[in-house]
Formats: sequence, C-alpha cells, structure tokens
Amino acid sequence: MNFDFSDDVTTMRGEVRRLLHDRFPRGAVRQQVDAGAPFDRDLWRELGAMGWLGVALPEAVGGADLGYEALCMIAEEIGGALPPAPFASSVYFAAEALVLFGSAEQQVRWLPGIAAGEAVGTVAIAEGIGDPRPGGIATVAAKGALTGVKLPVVDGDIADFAVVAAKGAGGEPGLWLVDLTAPGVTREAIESLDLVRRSVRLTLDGAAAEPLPGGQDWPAIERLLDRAAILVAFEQVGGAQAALDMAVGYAQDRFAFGRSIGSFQAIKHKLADVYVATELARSNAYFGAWAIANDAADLPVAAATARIAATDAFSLAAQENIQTHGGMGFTWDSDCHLFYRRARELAVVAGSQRYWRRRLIDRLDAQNHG
Amino acid sequence: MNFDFSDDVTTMRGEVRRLLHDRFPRGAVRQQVDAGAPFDRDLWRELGAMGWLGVALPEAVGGADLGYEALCMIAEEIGGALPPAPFASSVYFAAEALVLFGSAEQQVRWLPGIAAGEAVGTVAIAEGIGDPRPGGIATVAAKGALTGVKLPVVDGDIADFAVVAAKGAGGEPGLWLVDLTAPGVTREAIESLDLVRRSVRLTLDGAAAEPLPGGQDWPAIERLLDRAAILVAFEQVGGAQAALDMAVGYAQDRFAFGRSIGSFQAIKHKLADVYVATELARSNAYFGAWAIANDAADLPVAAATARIAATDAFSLAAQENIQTHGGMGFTWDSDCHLFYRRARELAVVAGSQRYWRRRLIDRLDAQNHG
Amino acid sequence: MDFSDTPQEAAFRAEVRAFLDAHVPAKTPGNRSYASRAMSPADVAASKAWQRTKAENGFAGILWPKAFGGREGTPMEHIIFQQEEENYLVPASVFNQGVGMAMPTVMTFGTPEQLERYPRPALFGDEIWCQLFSEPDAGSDLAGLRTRAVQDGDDWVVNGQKIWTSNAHFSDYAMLVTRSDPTVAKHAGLTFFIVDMKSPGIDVRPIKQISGTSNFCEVFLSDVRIPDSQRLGAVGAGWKVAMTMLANERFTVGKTEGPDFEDIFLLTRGLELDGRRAVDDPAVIEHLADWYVQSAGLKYARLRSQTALSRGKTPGPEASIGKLVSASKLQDIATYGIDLLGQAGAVMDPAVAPMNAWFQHALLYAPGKRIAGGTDEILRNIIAERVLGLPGDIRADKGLAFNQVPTSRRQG
Amino acid sequence: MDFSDTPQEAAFRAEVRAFLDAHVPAKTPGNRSYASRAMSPADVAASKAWQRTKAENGFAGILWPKAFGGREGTPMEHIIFQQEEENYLVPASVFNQGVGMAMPTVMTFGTPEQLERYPRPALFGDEIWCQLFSEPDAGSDLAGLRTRAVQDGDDWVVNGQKIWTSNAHFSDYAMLVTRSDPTVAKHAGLTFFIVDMKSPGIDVRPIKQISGTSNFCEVFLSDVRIPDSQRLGAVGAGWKVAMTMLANERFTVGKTEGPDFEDIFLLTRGLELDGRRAVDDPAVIEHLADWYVQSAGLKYARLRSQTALSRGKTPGPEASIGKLVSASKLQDIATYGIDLLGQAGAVMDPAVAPMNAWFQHALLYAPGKRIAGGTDEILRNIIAERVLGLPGDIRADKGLAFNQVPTSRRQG
Repeated sequence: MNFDFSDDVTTMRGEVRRLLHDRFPRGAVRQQVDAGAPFDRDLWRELGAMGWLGVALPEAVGGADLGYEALCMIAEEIGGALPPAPFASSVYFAAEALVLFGSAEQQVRWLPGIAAGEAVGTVAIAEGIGDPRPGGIATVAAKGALTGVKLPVVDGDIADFAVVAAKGAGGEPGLWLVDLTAPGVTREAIESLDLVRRSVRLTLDGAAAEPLPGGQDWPAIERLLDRAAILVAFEQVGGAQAALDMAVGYAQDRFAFGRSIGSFQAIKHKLADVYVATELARSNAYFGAWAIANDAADLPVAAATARIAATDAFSLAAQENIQTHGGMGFTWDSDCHLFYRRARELAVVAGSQRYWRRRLIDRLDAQNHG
Repeated sequence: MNFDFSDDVTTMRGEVRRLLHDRFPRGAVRQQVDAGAPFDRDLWRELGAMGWLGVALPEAVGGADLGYEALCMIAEEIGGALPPAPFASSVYFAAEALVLFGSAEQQVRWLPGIAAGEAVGTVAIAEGIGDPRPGGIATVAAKGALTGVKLPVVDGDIADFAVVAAKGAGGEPGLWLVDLTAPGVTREAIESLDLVRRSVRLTLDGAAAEPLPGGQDWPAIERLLDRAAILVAFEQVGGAQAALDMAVGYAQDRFAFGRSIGSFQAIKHKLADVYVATELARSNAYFGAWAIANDAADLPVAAATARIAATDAFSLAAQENIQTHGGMGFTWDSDCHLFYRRARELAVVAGSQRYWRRRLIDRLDAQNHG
Repeated sequence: MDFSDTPQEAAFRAEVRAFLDAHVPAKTPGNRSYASRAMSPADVAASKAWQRTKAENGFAGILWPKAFGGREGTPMEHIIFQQEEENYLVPASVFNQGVGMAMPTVMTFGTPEQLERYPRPALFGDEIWCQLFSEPDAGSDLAGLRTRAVQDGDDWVVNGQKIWTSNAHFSDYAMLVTRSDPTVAKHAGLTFFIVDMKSPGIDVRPIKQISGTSNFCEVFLSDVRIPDSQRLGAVGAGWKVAMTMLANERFTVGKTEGPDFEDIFLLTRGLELDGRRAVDDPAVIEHLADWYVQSAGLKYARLRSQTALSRGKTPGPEASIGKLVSASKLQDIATYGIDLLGQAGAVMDPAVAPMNAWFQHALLYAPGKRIAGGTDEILRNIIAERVLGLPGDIRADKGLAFNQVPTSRRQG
Repeated sequence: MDFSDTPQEAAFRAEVRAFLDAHVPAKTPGNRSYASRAMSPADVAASKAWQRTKAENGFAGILWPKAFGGREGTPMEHIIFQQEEENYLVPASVFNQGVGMAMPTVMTFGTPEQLERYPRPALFGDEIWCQLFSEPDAGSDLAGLRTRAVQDGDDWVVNGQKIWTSNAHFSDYAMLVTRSDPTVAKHAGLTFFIVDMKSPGIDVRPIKQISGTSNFCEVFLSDVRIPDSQRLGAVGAGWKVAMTMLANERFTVGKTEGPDFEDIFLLTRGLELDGRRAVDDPAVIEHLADWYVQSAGLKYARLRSQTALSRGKTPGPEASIGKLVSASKLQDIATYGIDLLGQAGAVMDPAVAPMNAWFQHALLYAPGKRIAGGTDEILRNIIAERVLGLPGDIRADKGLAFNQVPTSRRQG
C-alpha cells in the first residue's frame, strides 16, 4: 500500500512551488489586480512550457501524460500561490470535457493550444442563481447554434472557447463547443468576489456550436463536475494550507502583552482547528486523487467527500487567517482577503455545499440499496 | 418599561433558593437515586405548603394567584436544584391543562391537591418515537374509555392522574382526564436517561376517561405545549446556570501546571461561550415569561424562541461542565451527569429542536404573509 | 415585567415622535437601503445638519448637563430617543465619539477652559471628534502604545503613528493618548491630550480595507506640538482617562449593520430550492431559527440592560455579548446567504445578486466586525474575567518597565 | 498512490486470514453487537485465550524481537494484521497496554533479569499489565504527580493514589511512576517501577462512571514495598521512561467505539420524519454528510500515517487529530441520534430505543472520550506546539522545585 504521492510527483512539487513563488511572491497578484489586468499571458505560456497545463493530457495532443496525481499536486500548489492564470477553467473543465467527451478532431483543435499555454478555455454551465441541475439549463441548441445566457462564466473575458451546457433536440442538457470569438457571442464583465478569476455574463444569440459527442446527457455533465470537484478540492486544500501558514507566521511574529500572540491558547487552538480541518480535507482529497487517477467506481463519492471537506477547510482557514491578523488582516495590503474571496468563490462556483452534501448522501444511500 | 422580574418575585427567589438548597445540597439527589427512590413525598408536601406548586393557580382552587412571573422564577430555581419532585409534570402540564381546558368540576377535583402537594399529575401525549403531531396519536377514546399505549410518561409511576391525548369520535386528537388508579391502566417502568424524572409505559385498555371540554382539538394541545415550553425553558436556563457555576467553581479551584485551570484561555473562552448561550437563553425566556403572564399574541413565537435557546444553552453548559471537570466530571459522584442527563431529557420530551425550529419559522412566515 | 411606558416616558416618547415626524421621513419596507459604508462629504454635511437640529430641539445631549446645552434627562429618555430614531431615515452619525464618549470624558477631567471651549460646539454639530488610541503595535494591547510625548517648555512634542481612526479625515479634534514615560510600567507612563487635527505634523491617510473601501485612517504624528493646556488629566494618568472614555462607550448604541435575520429570512422567502421556497427547507429552517433566536436573545438582553440602566445601575461587561455574538452572526449569515445562491453566489452585480449584493458586501466587512472594538478573543477574556471571575492571563509584561517588555521587534 | 499489497504483503495477508478463519468467526451485518463496555471475568478469560492463540501462531508480537517470542515483522505487517483482525469477532483485548506499551518500554530500559522475566508471559496472555500514571491532582499535568517513593534499604516504600487505571482489578503487574525527590523541578524528581499488583498495601477500587458502569479504577498505595531490582531506568529518570511508554501508544490502534457515521446513517434510513425517510431530509443530510466526510478524512489520514510508518518514518503528533475529531463526533452523533427520536429520545428501553439504545449509552460514555488519553484542550495544545510550531503556554511552574509549585491545596 502507498497512500502518498509518488516520488516523481513529490520531486516535481518542489519545482512547481519554486517557479510559482519566484513569479508570484506574496503581493504580486494583488498588484496586478490593482493595475486592473490580472491575467498574465506570459505566465500562461510559461506554465505551458513547463508542461504543467497538459500534465495529464495524452502526448498526442501535446500533453506530458504524467497522470492525474501530478495534476492534483499542481492544483494544490496553484491554490496556495493564487497566480493570475485561468488554470481551473482551462484545465479541469474545458480540457477535461474535451478529453472525456470530445471527438478526436475537437481534441486536436484545442488541447495542444491549452497544453502550450496558447489557448484559454472555460466552461459555461451556470445560468445565474442556483446549483447545477437539468432544470437550470434554459439555453437551447438548435441547428448548430446556441441561444441563451450563461452566468457567471469564470475567465470568460480571456477564454478562446467555452464548453457550454445547453438543451438539445430532446430537451436533455448536453455539452457544446463554442468559439467565443464567433458572431452571436457577447461577453460582459460582471463584478465578482474573486478579483483574480474574473467572470462574465455570456450571451449567446445564435452562436455557432457543435456538440461534444460523448457529452450529450446530464450524467456526462455530472461526471465532469465530479472530476473537476476533485481538482478544485486540491486548489482549496492548497489555499487552506497557505492561509494557515500565513496565520501561523503572523502569530509567531506579532507580540502583544509582552508575548507572541501565538502563545495564547485562543490563537493556538483556533489554528489547531484550522490544521485539523485542512488535514482532513487533504486526506479526503488524496482519496479523490486516487479515484480520478484510477477512474474508480467510487469516484462520485470520493469527489463529493473531497469537495465538502475542502470547501469547509478553506472557508475556515481563510476566515480565521484574517481574524488572527487582527486589524492588519482587514487591510487590502495584507493579502488575507485574496484567500478569503477565493474561498467563497470556489465554494459556490461548482455547486454549493448543499448540492454536494445531497449528492454524497444520495449516492451512499443508493450504494446501500444496491 | 421594566424587563425584569418584579421586586416581589426577586425577594421570593431568595426563599425558594434557600429552601431548595437546604433540602437538597449538591449530591443529595444522587443519593436518593442511588437508593432507588428518588421521589420525596415529604418535599412535595413542603413545596405545596410554601405555596409554590399553586403559585400561579387561582385562590379558588387553593392557589396563591401570584402569577406566571413567580412560576417562571420557581421553574428556574427548580432547574438548578434538580429536586426529586414531579414539578414539571404536575404544574406545567397537568395543572395548566386543567386551568386552560378543564371544567370547573375537573379543576376543583385535582387542582387543590396539586397546590397542596397531595396529588401528582402528569401528561401523556407521546406515543414513542417522534415529535408531537396529530398523526402520532393512535390512542382512541370511545364511550368514555381510552385504549392505547403512551410512552414515555414522565413521573407516570407516581402520578395520580394524567391528561392524555387521544383521538375522539371525529378523529381529532383532544385531551382526556384519566385516573391512573382506575381499572384498565397499566404502568411499566422504563429506563430513561434522566434518573430523577422517571418514565413509564402507560397502557390504557378501556380506561375510564373524561374529555377536558376546552381541549378537544390539536391547536389546544399545541397551546399547552407552547406554554409548557416557556416554563421548561426556565428550568433549562436554571440548569444551564447551575452547570456553568459548577464549572467556574471547579476551574478556579483546580490547579494544573502550577496555575488554576481557569487561567487557561481554553477554559476561559469555553466558559465565556457557555455564559453567552445562557444569557441569550435567559433573555429569550424572559420574553416568554412576559408573553405567558400577559397571554400575548406573540406567545407561540416567544415559546419556540425560548425553548430553542434554552435547549441549546443547557446542552452546551451540561456537556462542557463535564469537560471542564476533566476525569472527575466523568465520575458518578461528581453530579455533573445529573445535569447532562436532564439536559438531554428536557431537549426531547416536549418535542425536539427540529420540531420547535420548524414551528418558529412557520409562525414567522405566517406573520409575514398576514 | 412591563413593556409599557410610565406616563412620563409616554409623554417624552410622544414628544420625540412629534419632533422626528416634523423633520425626517419614517422608515418603510420600501425605503430600506442596502447602503455601502463609506462617508461622503455630503454625508458628513447631512450628519452635521441633523446633529444641529437635534441639539436645537433638545434631543442631542439627553444625558448632558444643561450647562452644556444638554437636557439632563434620564437614561430611559436617552433609550427612548434612540429607539424612536431607529424608525426614521436619519443621516449616519459622525458624532457618536464626540458627543457620546469624548465630551463626557472632558466633563470628567477637563479644566474650566476646556469645558468652556469644547462640549457645546461638539453637541451642536460644529466640531467632529475622533479617537487616536490604537497603534500598529498596540491593538488588543492598547496599553502597549508607543506614540511618544516629550515635554518641551509649555508644549509637548508628539511623535508616533495611530491607526483605525474612524472619521479622522474630517475630524476637527481628537482624543489622543501617548506615552510620556517609557521607563515605568506600561499603564503608568501614559498621558492624555486633546489635539487639534489641523496641527502641523498631522498626516491622515485612509486605510484601504479588504472590501476596497476606506472607513478608517492611519494618522501619522511628526513633531506635533500640543500646548500643555490641552492636556486632559494629570501627567501619567492617561490610562485612567482612556478607560473612562471607553467606559462611556456603553451609552452609545452601536448600530448593528446587517444583514441580520430579517434579511436572510427575506432572501429565503423569495428563493426557490429544489422546487420549493427555501424557507420551507428543513436545512434552511435550522439555520434561520438559530439566527432568529440569537437576534431575539440579543434584543431582549439589551432590554434587560436598559432596564438596569433606567434603574440607575451601571451596565457591566455583559454588554460584550452583543458584539461578540452579532459579529460572528453577521459573518455566518453573509456566508450562508452567498452559498444559498449556488453557482452565482460570488457574483456582485446588483442585477444578479439579491438586495444590491448586500450579502457579498457584508462578507467583506464582517471580518472587521470581529476585530474592531475588541476582538472575539479579547471579548471572551473580558467575559471570563470580569463576569465569571476567572483569573487573568499570565502576564509576561508584569512588573516590567515598558521599555523592557518583549516585542517581536526587539527580539527579532 | 496504490492501495494494493506488494507480493510479500499479500502473502502475509493471506496467512493472517487463514489463521483468523481457522480460529474466529468473521463479522457480518447480522452479528454486529451494540455491546456495553465493562469487562466481565469471562471476557478477561476469553481475551487471555485469544492472546495465547495469537502468540502461539506468531501474530501477537509482530513488531517484537524473536528473542521474546515476537515475529520481527514490518510495521506494514503489524497494520495488516490489525486491519484483518477488525473484520472478525474477537474478544476485546486487555493486552494493549502490556504488549503494545509496557513491554517495549521494558525492552528499552530493563535489566537482563527484567527482560528474562516479563515480556514472554505478557505476550502469551499469562500476565496482564496496567499503567499507574494519572493521579487525582495530576491528569493533564502528569508531571505534577505526587505519589511518593522513599528508598529504604534495598526497597522503595511507595505511598499515594493513582486513578483512571484501566484493568487494574485483574492486572498482574503495573508500570508505576512515582516522585522520588520533591525538592527538584517537577520533571526531574520522578522514578519508575514495575510493581506486582498483589503486593501488600495495594487497594484497587472501581470508579463508578456517569454511565453507572466501571471501566477504570482508583489504586491506593499504602506503604507498598518495591525492591530496587524492580526499578525501571535510573533514579530520577522516571519522566523519560514514562514518555517512552506513552510514545509506544502510537503503535497500538485504539479501537474507535461507535456510534459513527454508519450507525446514524442506518438510523436515518429506517426512521420517518415528516412523512419521508429521515435520510431524505435536507437538515439530516447536512449533518450526515459532515460526519461522513469527517470519518472518511480520519480513515484516509490513518492510511497516510500507515504509509509513512511502512516507509520507516515515525508518525508525529498529527495522530492527535484522530482522537480529537472522533471524540466530539461521537458525542455529536449520540446527541443527534437521540434528538431525532423526538419525545422518546431519552428512553433507554431497548424495545423502544433503536440499536439496543446505543445512542443513549454512547451519550454517557462520549464525555469520557473527550477527556481520557489527553483532553481536547491538551490535544489542541499538542497540535499547535508540536505540529504548527507555536510557542508553549507560559509556565507558572518553570524553574520551581516541585514542592514550591502553586496548587489549589497549598493556596486554599
């Protein structure tokens, strides 16, 4: 038995961390946000050149074919470093959808670009308030064209294409490939909690689209969500760990009443609780990594479990990082808010805790019936 | 405005506390439990002689007619002292039901006995697992006789009569008066978490019964539950305060690592949280006291609010009292468990948090529609 | 127990209502605002005008002596005015610190000249006051402050940095606490001043908060000269003056900003989950009920405090409950309100996010509520020590001269 | 990541299964027991017999040296045996302390005579060991223990009181830590002994717990004479010996008693609420999901630890997570399980209370889980200090001789 990342992946983690740290020391992201242009296209190409964007993609489409363990590790590091790169949208969602459901031609059209950091993809399932559900899809596909409004579409401002959920002829939602530079596509920036992962309202007015052949039913969309949930969970775990590390560092350095505030049990025990939540989330995410790497039958349960734990851990860690920082944590320049905002954004964007809790228990219930 | 107990009631509180303390110093109850006979008939008569059992009853039936504020105060003191007396069953439920819904003849038959501490009454609504609801009543009244099984019936072993919920001719549950010494009545002791308030399974096999004329529908039963919930909330607040006081006292006296354990923030902040919960519960209970004393239109909302807060506060206080005591709190002789057991018993016996939360929100929702 | 007014109270309440009706619109469900929180110059002007109106009509200083333009009313009248004013759309006040905290402190410690000069313009809305207490290295540990005051002839020369000052950028005067002697124990070496915010050497900079807005300032003091006549209280008695000022905080009712139960209730009554109203969902009910119970408990606890106040009792540290509970409740409600919106929860566009994105905005100011005015941790300490009587924390700085107390800087 | 066994591991697992199949029945859903927790004499006898069977077949001391009857196996084999044994109905063990903790400590510090005498009978189930560590005034602060050992010729004379000793009433030997010198700092004046539980002056009394049952004892020691040859480690080195023993605890897998997620899940699948199965209710789902996620997280965290162990790494204090999380989870599940039953929740009659009143019984032993083996508070301190590297609590007893350390008694 070996329930840890492989030695190769562990070695690679060092590289990933170094590059992200060099390119994005704490505060650099915030400065790019302040400058109004968070997306860094050079970085995107660099990530591509390092082989990280296509780390789990087949070599045939420009990937490194190093498997999902490596991708999970990169997701964790991305979550801690918060680089301004459309990693989740392009890699967990758009590329995954193409790999799972796309035709060979569709894969060849877009995946090499993502792997190289030349293209950006995204996914458009949500249509406003609500969790993912078939009844929540009003966008219609007819005669190879989509009509409807998608919102929020993360990284929609910079994406070249989107995988869009729309109802086909039979009324069943499926996934469609849309070139976002084509006619009939309108994107309007909308304000969002997350300052780095920016969102748009995507209006499709007869925009040309082609179906992903393998993705023409709701279970396909759920499968995409499940797999993405595991990858997002690693981002969340990485974010939780980074927020915890910030809080621990500050608590050690900050003195009050003649002693380090980290010597007060109120702070010690708060951070111990954050650690516990983060470790449980990490452990659940590990099982998710195993499930996605092995396409295990348990994947739906593993995904919901990893997702729920990671969302809670990141929320707690981000929130209590601010609290540990006291007044300083409440300032823009402290960077604490970047995690706090990201934690909430990731908590809802692939469906809320409510949605994942219900799916988890429904699945466990079904297993027990079967 | 005066949102505090009247001076008369505050003075009376001193007397009540003194007598309960003199008769039941900490540990005396446990010794009676150990001896297997918790009910103390002499104490019951004493409470009657002091005028406390009939404190809110009209003088015509032997009561002191001092109002519900006084009763709420006594309930609070009873909750902290845990005397082995069927106070809740007799006073909040049985006597209340007779006052609200009984005929003059029924009132005169039983209330003077309760007021004097000569009689014990109880209520029998529950029929096993589940919260109060019309569909939960299977006991049937036909031709002046009841048939069914009630469980648990608190103090059913020592009660002279019970107010029993049963379905009448139209199928609507109503309240019926049953002499528990009459033929057709069987009582079997059942083990319960609470060692002082002991319960029975009450089997009615054609037991003679007469309807309480004003209590022949479900809203009447809910009205009884609402009013009792406020009185029980005062018991819970009294219990929470007593458990908190125990914990604070122990934390001050107990030394570890060369210092009082109460000087550790882990203990200080835990007990601060218990204090906060208890104060919120007390404040909500006060509003309940005002509502019951004035039969206010807000009484249903006040009752649910007081009940929910008091249940949570007592649960927390009782549980963390044990934790503060460490190993000692886990011993039978510490008395911590008497509060811990009582907290859970009171949490469920008049309907669970789930039940009261739903009723609260339903009522607030209805107010907003109206 | 009795919620009705005495005849005197009822008469006063009627008088208050008549005054308010004559000057400001009543709140209605329709005119509720989900406002952002930064004060514009127009807001400040409106606040000044409303303060003057209240003062001219005898409602600004209900607890103040008549000598300073007050009413010498009862605590109950003070409460009644606040209760009634809450039902009207009035400008946000910038006078709580001056009228509620600073001037009562001046009245306790001030010289005749100070008493002549300051209270009346504060009451009538002519002068705004702020509070220069916290420092970057002295937040929860206020007595650890390092801003130095050195006597120089008839003046004091002050150097240092203050932080978390509300309203500093439009204040006329400030209550300032400094360290005049670092060689004695930390509480013993402090001295208190009244300082003109237009003095040379004062530099006010807004702090950008995590929400992107600025409600607080940093204030840098560089060789600021303060005449000794502006000293409040004795040299070395600054801690006592500061504590007196903070104790007056209990008479100023801090407005609880939402969202609160009513707001999340409104949201859930309009939102559909799994084909039914969210408010009918058992999981939602569980949260709603607990928030209602907390809000109600705080409301009734406040009424109990007010009862004590009206009987001449001094409300104790149990008032800490209010902030402790409501700050976390705010954060929880904001978080939950966002999560209920599912995939669009993070969107702040008012066309999508209900109630003008109030929950999203609240998420960003809620963390500050758990910190400002005493962190959760400090409040629990206060409750444990002053209400429950548990021992104080072990003091690492006990008996040390201030300049011997360990700090990260000196050790790092 | 790989959950499959290596060929060697698979072979060992097959061997274990064959052994277990030959000797004990496998667990099935039908034979699950909701047992009470006190050990009867018959239980002790069964435990001894099973221990002997395991020892005779080479499965009792997988990590032990062959010289003492062990297998000298790998940590992974130890884990595999425990994994497999959990799937069978085996007697509750009374040998965890002796085989898992006491004897490895004897092997570290023991004299040749002690090594000759003790390990083998412990391994083969002939002698049961207990641990005389905690005292009424030394629980979380173990080093504050006061049981005195005074040298008298070749013997030591011991007086004092120990508490929370599992199995004391049927143990043959105990690991005992005493204070031999109260005039030095508290960790420095301790000395460790092996004591025969049949020695004159030892009085064992069961402690009645809040559940009414007795799983622990008090042990009174009155002029108990212990030959110096029974001393383990040097005079004054008792703290080191005791810490070595507690460190060995990490190799003994503490069985988590239920109810856990599976049980509350089973309850909710069989219970009706508002006309539908409880498991379909959103409020119930919220709780169930969180408990499942916690249980799964603990399970996978354990697998991560076992992976580290199998690679020869020493599992660190992060193992504290398991007890911290599962104790509160147990209490929460028990409480919730009771509350779900509504008006009959407090009834303990097995005819009414599901699963043999398991939730009600669990409510009564759950508080002990949050205390025994390190309170929640101590575990959080361990995580904060040893995992996160935060500073230790300020020590009020630092640098003091033990008999100068403040205690309630001396001050009261």
